[in-house]
Amino acid sequence: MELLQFSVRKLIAGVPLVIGVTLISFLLMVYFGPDKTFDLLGKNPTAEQIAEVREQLGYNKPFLVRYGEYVRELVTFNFGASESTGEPVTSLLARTIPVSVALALPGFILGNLLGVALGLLAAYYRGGLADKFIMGSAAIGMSISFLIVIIAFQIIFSSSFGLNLFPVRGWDVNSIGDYVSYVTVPTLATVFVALGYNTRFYRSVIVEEMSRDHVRTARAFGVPPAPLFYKLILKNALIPIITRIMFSIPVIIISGSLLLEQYFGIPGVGKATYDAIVTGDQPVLKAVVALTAILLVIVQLLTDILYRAVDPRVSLK
Amino acid sequence: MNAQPPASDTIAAPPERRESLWTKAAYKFRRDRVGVWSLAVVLVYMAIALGVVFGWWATSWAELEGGKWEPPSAEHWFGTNIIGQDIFDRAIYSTRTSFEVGLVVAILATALGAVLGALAGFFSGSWTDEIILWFMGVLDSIPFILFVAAIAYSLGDTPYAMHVAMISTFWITAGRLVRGEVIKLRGQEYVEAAHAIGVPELTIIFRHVLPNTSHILLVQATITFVAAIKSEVILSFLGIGVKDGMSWGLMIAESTQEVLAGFFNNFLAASVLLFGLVMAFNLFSDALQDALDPRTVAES
Amino acid sequence: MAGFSLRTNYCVWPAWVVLVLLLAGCGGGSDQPDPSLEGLRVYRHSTEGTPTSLDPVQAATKYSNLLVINTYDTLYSYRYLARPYELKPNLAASLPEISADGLTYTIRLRKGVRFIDDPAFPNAEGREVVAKDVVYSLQRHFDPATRPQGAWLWQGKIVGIDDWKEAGSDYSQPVEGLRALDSHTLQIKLVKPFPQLAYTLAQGYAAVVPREAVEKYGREFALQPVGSGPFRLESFDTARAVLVPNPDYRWAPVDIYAEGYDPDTQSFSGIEAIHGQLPPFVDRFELAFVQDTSARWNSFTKGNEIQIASLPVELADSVLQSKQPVVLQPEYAARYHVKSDIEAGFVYQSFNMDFPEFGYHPDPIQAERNHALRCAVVKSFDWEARNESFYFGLGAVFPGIIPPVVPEFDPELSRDSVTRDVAGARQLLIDNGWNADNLPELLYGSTGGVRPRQFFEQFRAWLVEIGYPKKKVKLKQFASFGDLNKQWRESRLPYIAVGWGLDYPDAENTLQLFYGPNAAPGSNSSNYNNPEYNALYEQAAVMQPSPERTRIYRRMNQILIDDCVSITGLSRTAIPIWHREVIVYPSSQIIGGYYWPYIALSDGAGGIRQAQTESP
Amino acid sequence: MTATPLLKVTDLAIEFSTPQGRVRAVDGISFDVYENETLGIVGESGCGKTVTGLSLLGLIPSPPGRIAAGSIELAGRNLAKLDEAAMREVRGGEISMIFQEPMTALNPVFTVASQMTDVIIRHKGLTRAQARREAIDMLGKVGIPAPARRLDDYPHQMSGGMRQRVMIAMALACGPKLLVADEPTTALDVTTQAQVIELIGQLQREFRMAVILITHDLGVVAETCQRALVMYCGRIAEQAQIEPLFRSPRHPYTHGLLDSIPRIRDQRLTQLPTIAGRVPDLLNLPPGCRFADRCTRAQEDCRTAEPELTQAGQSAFACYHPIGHQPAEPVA
Repeated sequence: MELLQFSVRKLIAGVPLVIGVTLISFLLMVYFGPDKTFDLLGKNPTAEQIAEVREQLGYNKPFLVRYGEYVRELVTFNFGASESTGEPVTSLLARTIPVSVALALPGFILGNLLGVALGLLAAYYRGGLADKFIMGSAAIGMSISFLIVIIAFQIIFSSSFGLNLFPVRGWDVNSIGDYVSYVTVPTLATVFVALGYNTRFYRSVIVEEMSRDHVRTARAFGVPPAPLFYKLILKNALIPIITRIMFSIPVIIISGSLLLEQYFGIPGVGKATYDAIVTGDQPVLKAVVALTAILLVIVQLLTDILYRAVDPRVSLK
Repeated sequence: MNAQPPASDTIAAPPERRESLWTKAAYKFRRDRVGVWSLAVVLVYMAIALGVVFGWWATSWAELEGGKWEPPSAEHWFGTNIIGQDIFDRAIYSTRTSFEVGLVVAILATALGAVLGALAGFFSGSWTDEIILWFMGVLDSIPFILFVAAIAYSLGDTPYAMHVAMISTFWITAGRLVRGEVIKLRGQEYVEAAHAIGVPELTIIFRHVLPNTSHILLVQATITFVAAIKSEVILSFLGIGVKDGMSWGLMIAESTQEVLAGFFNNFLAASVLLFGLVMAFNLFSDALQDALDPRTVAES
Repeated sequence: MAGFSLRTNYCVWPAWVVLVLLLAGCGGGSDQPDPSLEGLRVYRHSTEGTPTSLDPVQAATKYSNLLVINTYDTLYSYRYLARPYELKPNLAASLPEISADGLTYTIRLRKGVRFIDDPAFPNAEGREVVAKDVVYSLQRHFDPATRPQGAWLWQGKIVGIDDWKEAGSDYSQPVEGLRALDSHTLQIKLVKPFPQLAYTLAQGYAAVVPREAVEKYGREFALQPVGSGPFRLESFDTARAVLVPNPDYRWAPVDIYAEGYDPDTQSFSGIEAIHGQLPPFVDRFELAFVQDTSARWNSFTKGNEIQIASLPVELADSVLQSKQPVVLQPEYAARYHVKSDIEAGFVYQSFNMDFPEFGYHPDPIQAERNHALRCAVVKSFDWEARNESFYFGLGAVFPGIIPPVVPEFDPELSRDSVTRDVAGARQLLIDNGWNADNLPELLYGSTGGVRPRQFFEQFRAWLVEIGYPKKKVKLKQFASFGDLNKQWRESRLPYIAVGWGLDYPDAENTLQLFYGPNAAPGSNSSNYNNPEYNALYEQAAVMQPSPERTRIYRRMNQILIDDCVSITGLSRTAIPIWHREVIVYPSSQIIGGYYWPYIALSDGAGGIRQAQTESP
Repeated sequence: MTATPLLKVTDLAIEFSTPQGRVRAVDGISFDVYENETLGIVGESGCGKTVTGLSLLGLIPSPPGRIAAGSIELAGRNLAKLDEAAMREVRGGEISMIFQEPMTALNPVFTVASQMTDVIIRHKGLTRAQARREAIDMLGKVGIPAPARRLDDYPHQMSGGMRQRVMIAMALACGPKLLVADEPTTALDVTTQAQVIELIGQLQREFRMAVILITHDLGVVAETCQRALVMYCGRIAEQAQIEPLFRSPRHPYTHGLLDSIPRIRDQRLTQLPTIAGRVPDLLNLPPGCRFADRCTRAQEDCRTAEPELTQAGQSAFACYHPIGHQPAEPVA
């Protein structure tokens, strides 16, 4: 009951955020976005045809009317069909989001698991050689551009100039084997780039928690290292970790890995959204923005509930 | 490091520990070998960039000086590109672009973050704070690359679209940090004293409180600088970055079509220089952070 | 005070375990073939662009057009192997019967052609294609609700069609000039002669669609072709499309000689193997849309991915042994075939005559100076260098706007307008009082991306060499082609760099680019408006091909050259390269997309791979 | 007081390595603690008293710290030589420690029950249910009302005083021989301070254990301890029974400390005397007496050689020119 009340309150409190996100995005992407008119006209249009298309696209209506229509679409979650392809937006999202999630998830999980493991080792051997090596590598990893990593990895792993182990591009997934073969190189690239950041993050979180007074207390009462680490310290470290992971969720779902999708030709939502921005495909943009805002509110709610589960000091009131 | 708080009038002097923070930091920084070396590298890059600004070198980056894809030679150290431009000149010229992007974005984003963060922090709990927090939350919520793309496209052909896009997202971190710090500082005696004798609130904020967050701002600016340089590369690759001139991102974008043919000159020139600058700046930023962090005194 | 060690190791062993497991796991992936495709003859195609809409009325791009003409039927198509391109009947039973005045076309349809089975039809069974479908399909271009893009082809040309649109595009109302005389006879009446009409009926725009499907699927019709073409679409997204042969298509044994086979130039491809064989020769046709050149090449060279690509210009020197003719290096020749494919179209750059800085000026003296300025820019342009840098040096540079692929091309025309002359350009500027201070700012508009920027930088460097200040030559890149297109259509850029793909092999299609009434928002982005030229265009447009018409075309071409409106031009050469196991003679032109049904896979012994059910 | 001490610390030196070099935070101190006795360790912050306390439980942060020399004998066993596993048995079992900050010293995300029973189970080998009963019992002993109910509270649901009581209950749950209390009252308000001090005293008598009370508050020392060490800069400045220490301090530093305590009977509001100057940098210790620079009695000899801790009368002190006239003689 408390949880339900809390959820309702939190969702209501999310309304300003939804309004803000949709308003700003609408303004930028839709209202001031690229003009779709001339994509929909042939090589030799007449002024009349131009006027017809503009009318159809709603460019002639005032801002508030258009935003109002958007809000109505938002409430019913009915955004119509893509202006470029005619595909209903809902089916476009249903088609592309799973691909993006499937693409991003392994890298995300591996990146974080490895980050925790390396962060733990670095924290454990703090000041020692292992720490210096791990953190030095992290600094190097953080300094290499994602773009360079993608280009290099594609050549190394996928091309006939390199190991030629994986498909160069595409996403033709019918089985686990297909999935593994398509997802490996993008995952390696993601992990490579994310690892530096993750390791630093987890190391600092763990070091921070290790230096707490209550850890000293626990040691003063003879708690052995294993329960100390995996029970006492980790549970405290969960708050920043939860925050980091939860707030990555909307990004994974919505923007996916645009660069990866672009470079590896993977039909995910990141590329679909980017294409929509580039071509001014209003219905797709509206839907993606709305979805982002709603996801955010839900994620914030879930995060708070998780905080509560982990930290008794957090109240749902 | 002369970012010390400006000398203030007698009434509400900032606490003395600030002075010692900066001198201590300078002391600690000088002892950090990695930090000093990385700063040296950054300064070398900066000198290169300044040289470009003053027209001492890389002036002929746009000229067609040779044939298509000439290999490295005494005349063209990194060879030439597809239309016969000197890759070395272009890579050097791009240093300037990077610094320009990095500095503009770092300074303006940090400044914006400082001002809005200070306002929000000082008036925390009020409507001002609520609105600024809301704004931060909203901007934070839109996926970065899509947001930047949207700004870049909606500003169309403006040469500074990319800068605007980055500034409008990067200020948020600085803003949040400053807000937190100002909330802490607000409770301090010298602020209350200033209040008590009727110093106007804006004067308190900008003359007495904000300068005391300068160590945070400095570190944040270096982090933003790196982020801006790295983002420039990706945005330029996507075609929404640098509009006028040349940059490492554009060179890498150019190289994606060449590497498979074995023309690595563009790719190597740009990525090595980029890596060097980012790495040096990252290490410099770390060292700076350590030096300015009072908790790291006893650390090895 | 923070650091402490826990002295014993075992609390970090889980971290080590995670590390080791993950690193071990990373090595495990492998490339496995899809078992469900076992035994199927799969052909993997690639294009460098992604089609957006598959609705014929929106088949504006080469990529949309390719899919449309292969999933739908058009009345006419082009012979597979004939060069120059030759029209042949497709859905139509024969070439059109044209009345003596050239105004009435009677076209008889093939009997027994059926749309593919689809839920849109009663009992989900495809029905026969009839003349009314053709009428309906063309009418759709005059119905704004369908967002058509091809109306300009027939606008003002078919009797009554514009009025029909004016009256609200009511399909129940007849159009006088577009009628089904009976179930298999179509009659088109023209306002004035339009000799290119039959060509337009070979375009994807004119593909025949069933009204039931359009009405059933609404907007989604653009994703779900329901046609009577050789293929049916199995799946389609932004990364790829999968097609399978339409079993009910009128497949007939291939007669390569009837398709225009030329043993001298085409036998290398092994195309003779399909002679007399009954298509379809593949069971599954996978089409990948790969924008990125290097990704495309990587995928191509892997062996088990895409089987055809265009050779990246960057690789020409390492892959080709010779360029003229194109011959592969031995190690590539063992695996691939290659051909040189000159573009049915060309690239050119043009001044926008609307801008008084460069174009028309009320003051005749200034107008003359502008003319000199334009001519100086024309002289500064180094077509050979452009060709060498970006088109393997294989592009065909030609003066004017009549490209080599059309019959009206004049190989004898003076090449002065495409020959670089820096000294002449400088002199011209000096003679007409132009100097670094008074030269106007030149804004070069282009789309985003690397190539357009390289084009610009090269162009700027040339202008600098004739004395143009570097700062006055500026690049303005636009987010999308739509945005750039908008600038052209609204006449907002002083200088345009553009390419034109021929809709049909007739120079009329390029000459209309400078016809005054086609000015912005029309296709005449230069906003050139010369009464003499306009009159000649109007005269030639209604003429059937003849030496007289060719003479007029060439006269118009000369006018354009003399006026220095455009810096033109170059027909690019693409080099399609494909795996040897594929038997094909590809064309990457918009009018060349009819070769897909003939693609076959080699059995490695001079024959073609047969379907598994037929060969044990 | 028995003849053999419970805890015998001999020549203990604790070093920290810093980027600037090695620092001796504690430099050769020796002291004994007897059963049933309360020993105070007094000094300014940074004098090494907390580090001394931590070293008894082997809790010196390492790296950078380590025990450089000396021995810590608890009932005849040298703790400095024990390995980590054996040391864990000592911690919370034979020696317990309570800390300064009750707000942060307890783990915020676990209940008091969880934290207490874990300790009891570990050291006494009881079942969870038995441990729980034991914990309730202990909470009752430290004066927490309705202990059975409060046991399942989280630390943040308790006041600072209550938390410190919980800490004490945890510390005493396994019947340690020695309790190290590091500034147990500093973070508490005055009323609570008195209660906690009284509680420690009362429990010490009940459990007959030894207590080391580390504090900078001489008042607390006077009230609770039988004996006290005054530390300065990693060294013992003076060591004595409470009565002589307060009545006639011999070391000028002890004198200065005592002088800086406000006295209620002084009605006039005068500025309290403070000890002028700063504690010397451990990295750059002066050659002679570490207090010399701040000492009003310092003479030439004070700046050349460091004075040894010497027994004179009821006190032991390290000073060439002590207050009072007793002749100095070396400690036995």
